Amino acid sequence: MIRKVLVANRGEIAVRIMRSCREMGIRTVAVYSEADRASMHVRYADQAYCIGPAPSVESYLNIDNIIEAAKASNADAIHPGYGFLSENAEFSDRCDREGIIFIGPNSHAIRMMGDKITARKTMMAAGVPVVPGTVDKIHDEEEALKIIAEIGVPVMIKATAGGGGKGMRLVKHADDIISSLRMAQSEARNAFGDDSVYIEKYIQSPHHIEFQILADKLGNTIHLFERECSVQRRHQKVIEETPSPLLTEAIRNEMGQHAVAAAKAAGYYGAGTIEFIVDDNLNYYFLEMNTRLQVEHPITERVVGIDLVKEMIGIANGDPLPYKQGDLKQNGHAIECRIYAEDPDNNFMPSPGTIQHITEPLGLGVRHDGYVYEGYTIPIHYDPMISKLIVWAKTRQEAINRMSRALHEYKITGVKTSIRFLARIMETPDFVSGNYNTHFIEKNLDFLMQEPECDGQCEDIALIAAYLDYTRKLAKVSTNGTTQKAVSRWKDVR
Amino acid sequence: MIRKVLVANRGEIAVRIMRSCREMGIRTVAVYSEADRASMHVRYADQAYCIGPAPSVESYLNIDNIIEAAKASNADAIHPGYGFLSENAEFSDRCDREGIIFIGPNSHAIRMMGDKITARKTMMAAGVPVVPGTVDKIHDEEEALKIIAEIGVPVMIKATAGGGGKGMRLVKHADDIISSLRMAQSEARNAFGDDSVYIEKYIQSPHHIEFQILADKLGNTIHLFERECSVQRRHQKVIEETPSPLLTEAIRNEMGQHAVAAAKAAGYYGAGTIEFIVDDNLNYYFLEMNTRLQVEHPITERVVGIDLVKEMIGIANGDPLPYKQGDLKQNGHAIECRIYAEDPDNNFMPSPGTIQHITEPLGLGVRHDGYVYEGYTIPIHYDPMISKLIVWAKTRQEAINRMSRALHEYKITGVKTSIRFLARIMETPDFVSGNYNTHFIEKNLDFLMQEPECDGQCEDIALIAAYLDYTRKLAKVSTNGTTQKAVSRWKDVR
Amino acid sequence: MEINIEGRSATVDEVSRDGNIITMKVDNELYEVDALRVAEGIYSIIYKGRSYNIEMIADSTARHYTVNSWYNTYKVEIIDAQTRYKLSREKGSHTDEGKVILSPMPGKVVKILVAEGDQVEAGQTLIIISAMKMESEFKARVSGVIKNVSVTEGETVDANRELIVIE
Amino acid sequence: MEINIEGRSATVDEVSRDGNIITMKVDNELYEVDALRVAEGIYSIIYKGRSYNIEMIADSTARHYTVNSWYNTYKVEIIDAQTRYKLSREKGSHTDEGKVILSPMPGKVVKILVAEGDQVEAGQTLIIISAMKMESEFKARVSGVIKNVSVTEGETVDANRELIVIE
Repeated sequence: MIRKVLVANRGEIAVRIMRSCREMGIRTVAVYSEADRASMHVRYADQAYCIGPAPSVESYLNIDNIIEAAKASNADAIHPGYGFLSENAEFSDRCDREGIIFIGPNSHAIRMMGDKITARKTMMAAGVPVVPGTVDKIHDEEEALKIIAEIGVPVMIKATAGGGGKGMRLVKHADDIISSLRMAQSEARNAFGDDSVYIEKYIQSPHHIEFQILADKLGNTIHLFERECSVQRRHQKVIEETPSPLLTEAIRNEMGQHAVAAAKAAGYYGAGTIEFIVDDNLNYYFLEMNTRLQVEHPITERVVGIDLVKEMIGIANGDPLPYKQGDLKQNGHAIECRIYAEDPDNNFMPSPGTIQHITEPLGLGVRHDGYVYEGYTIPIHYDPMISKLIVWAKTRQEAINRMSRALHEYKITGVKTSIRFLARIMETPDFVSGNYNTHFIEKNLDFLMQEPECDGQCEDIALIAAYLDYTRKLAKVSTNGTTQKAVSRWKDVR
Repeated sequence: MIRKVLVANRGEIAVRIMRSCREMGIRTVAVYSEADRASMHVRYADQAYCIGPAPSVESYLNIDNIIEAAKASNADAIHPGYGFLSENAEFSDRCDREGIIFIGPNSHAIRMMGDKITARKTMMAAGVPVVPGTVDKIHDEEEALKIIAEIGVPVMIKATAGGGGKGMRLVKHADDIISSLRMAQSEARNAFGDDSVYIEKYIQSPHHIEFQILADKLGNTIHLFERECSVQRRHQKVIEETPSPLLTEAIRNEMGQHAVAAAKAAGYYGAGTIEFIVDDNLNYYFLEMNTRLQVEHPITERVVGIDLVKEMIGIANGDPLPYKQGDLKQNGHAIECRIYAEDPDNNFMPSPGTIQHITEPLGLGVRHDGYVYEGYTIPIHYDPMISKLIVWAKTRQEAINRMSRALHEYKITGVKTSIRFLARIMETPDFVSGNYNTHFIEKNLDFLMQEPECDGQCEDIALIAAYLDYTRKLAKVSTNGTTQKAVSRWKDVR
Repeated sequence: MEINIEGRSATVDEVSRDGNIITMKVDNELYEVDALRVAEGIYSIIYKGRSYNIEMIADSTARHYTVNSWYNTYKVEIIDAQTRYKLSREKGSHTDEGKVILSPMPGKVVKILVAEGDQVEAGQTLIIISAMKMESEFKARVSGVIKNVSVTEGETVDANRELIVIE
Repeated sequence: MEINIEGRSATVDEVSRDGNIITMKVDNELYEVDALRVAEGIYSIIYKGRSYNIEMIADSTARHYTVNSWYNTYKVEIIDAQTRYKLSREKGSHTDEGKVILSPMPGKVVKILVAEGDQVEAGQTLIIISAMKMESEFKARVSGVIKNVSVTEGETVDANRELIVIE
């Protein structure tokens, strides 16, 4: 029976996990790096231990120090959150050896799913569709022709030693197979000194859709439907929603059953995610399994009405899942936006700094999972995510309108954020119509970066505000008395 | 078609209404008194008009000034919120005459339900149960005996001219009728110079349970289930929840049907509430109808999944209700706590002042509807409600745990609030078991006011914090240099 | 410094300070705490691995606090030298004997029921103040003669404003 | 005061001020606005019944802002006399000619690829800064010789810190 949980993480996810612990009457232990003394998770916890200097490798990835804090605080379980040690099999093993419950899967499942080839083979054996193609290198042109005849064009020929697009060839017509193969091999030989290549089905208009699963230690596994995660920038998710506007009910059920089969094949328990790549014709293929809680888990919580962290703790306790597949349904629509400290106008450069002011969006259908507060300095050492804004509404269109409203309410000064960029996505026709894939941002970049139209008056009001703020700043720093007195006498509300 | 709404209100409800307008693409107009220039609703709106000095009668109750602002801003509708002019028939009429849509019922329904005797007679005609007894004075002892024989003891004999408990007698046994009647009459004559009395069934262990209804202009009326509002202090609601822990499914359906009948009998359209008084045996009686949006409407929104303000605007537009009774169900459990600027340790004395710091509760299942911000001064002129905290969970017990968690997260400095008092209610056995009525606070006052147990260490930490804050304050105000320098050099995080 | 907490009187002194690490002595107990002020009135204190997020709500006077931690609430009163001096001066005058009626909150004077020179009895209502739609009656705690009425009807008053003095 | 907004250069002057009521002249247009600073960087401005809740996000320098209203976002740059003077001084030195590499954000120096005295070509990567798990390469905008390397590998730098100077 878990009575005290050490959360081996920081930021919003550490606070989010502690919230569920509090509701369960479970005491919480924070660990923090020297850069995080003032961070919210330290303030939120019942106990707090410093585990090393700012760099993650010396603190949040330092297994010895974390185990030491768990022992000092008498924590009987550790929740790893996401990132850091959450998919580290060695850490899971170490917890086992130390007699501390790891709130997550066993190390065997982590290892199996962490290795791309093992994962693929396990899935094939379980009847879960994988991206058609070879995993090992192909041996000759005959084999290539045969494989491509089986899986059909278009395909990608990729260098086994590959990376950076070198030794990679897209084959659209069967006629081009041999020439493309030779060019890929030649390029691979030149680039890597190894002409091994393999062949993979090329997915046009790919959608990234994942299924949330929960499995207990008694062999019960359920899925909690999908999350559509195709709005990405440089392979980083930006916006997620559920239900996916792409899936039909039939495909949803089919994929859900495959997701359950995938988890069972891995001997999995805990919360996990099966990622699929889906094309416009609703062909879907297993991509990988994430053996942890995902950043975007709240949209599933909102639509299915289940607290995933509480379920993870229940599973770690050895309890049977309190729900059967038939008990679950998707109710309404949820969208999540990830708010980053970054500057969209300057190539999304990170923008660490001190939060001067924050107005958080509130009201009906809005959930805001954050950790920063006024006066808090966002450290340079960790992820730039400030918070996650989650909205729910009865329909997808209402959810989009609500997200727009919430993003406009959300005001942070002191650091630059992606808030306005996200608000623009909510107005993008391809997003509004639900007609998008992982190329969405790239395809709509002009629209996303375009400055909105504006009349002269509101521009002039902005100029006036700039004048007022700047003269106020000058008056504050002025020590030589040359600044006009009127400014400093100006009555502030606060 | 409503395109611009003037919100004739202030505080959290004005902001809440504007949120839904924003989501519908409707422009908003704020009106504000001179004391409210810095208030959030003014900042939130697209337009803002000052309508007079601080006292409500000169501003928020000033019909002429509000109509003038509506005309100046070209608003085509007015939402009155709750309180102020929301149940003012004259205001509804005036809007009609001026060609402005009043987002609420017509004046006829407001008048009919505003008069206690007319409302009672209308309900009796519609077959809705009312508290048994007489409305008019009784004429002689024979009549009294006959009436009490019909409705059964216990009854209350009340002075028609009454008030303050004078001329009021509780009759528990039939034997006492005549003596009690005479004493009540004598007391009434002495106190008011009028010995008229009437007789009403005395409800032991009364529960205050209300039903939300929605009715369109085309004659469709539905109910959105009940709200349990029995946690009251001096007839002011403190906490509301839905579903009520008292009702059975059968009684719920029956009361819902009566609520719909009540609204139909009043020729009602818009959002409204039918209040019932319910005894421990689940006998229920119509109490009154509130012809407006209620403070506690969010718990219904959360459990039924419907935005009531949007529905009110749709109804005002003349649209048919998009839901039928059969479409609605109660999903999970919601609780609302009203956060007041008041001092529970000092007889709940109001505590206006300036907000120094606010940490709002966030996370899964939490909705927070407020309007104050750091640096905002809560005026002395209006209601002391700071915000409403609404939580949802799958079960009542989880909702209570979540509310406890959220209340503990909620930190306001600068003014005193009822937050800790509310947190204590969440721990009160009678509340946790759902076994309470309108006497709850009175009955549990000792428990509610009791100081929690504490070890010496956490007391000492509180002493240390007090020392640090006080010496810091001294250092700040010190101008004669006698305060030790170490204090001012102490490094703050912000 | 002397500080009262829920009826207990404690001596609280600072022994040493190094950045956020502060050593304090509370009565005879030594505490080495890691203390940060994270916002106005909000302190994060870590002591022996326990994390306290403390919220200080100033009362009507600077030396009275309501102190909230996650699990507890305390009433705290600072009794420092300066305060003790002020207290003794106040004792010398009339405050603690109930002869001065102060407004416990900001509000508006609705009605004044007495005039200078009136004889009043303990328990008699002297003045009505309204704030946030609630009217509060203030009664004489002692019998005497009204020496001074410091406010007028309709006036807006701050917290701790002197309203009426009884002699 | 001269202020640039989205490429437009405007003259903004204060005509008069009475409490929150401020009369401003923007180019040739007069505006009587009701302006309040409600929080750090947040202004509430009411003009002719329109309510603007304006959010000012300071850029890396004090005179650059991102200004957000409900419906719009602007880039704003202040060009006051003081700034103009500073600008002219900076012009006289090297900043605007791309010879000084400044850190656009706080971060950590991961790698320095050049040393003092090295000949570098425009476009050549000079230094790599990491912040928030993202590494950014900074390239020479002009060709020249490295005059100064102001930081060392592993060092933490603030925004606008001089990193490398090219001559």
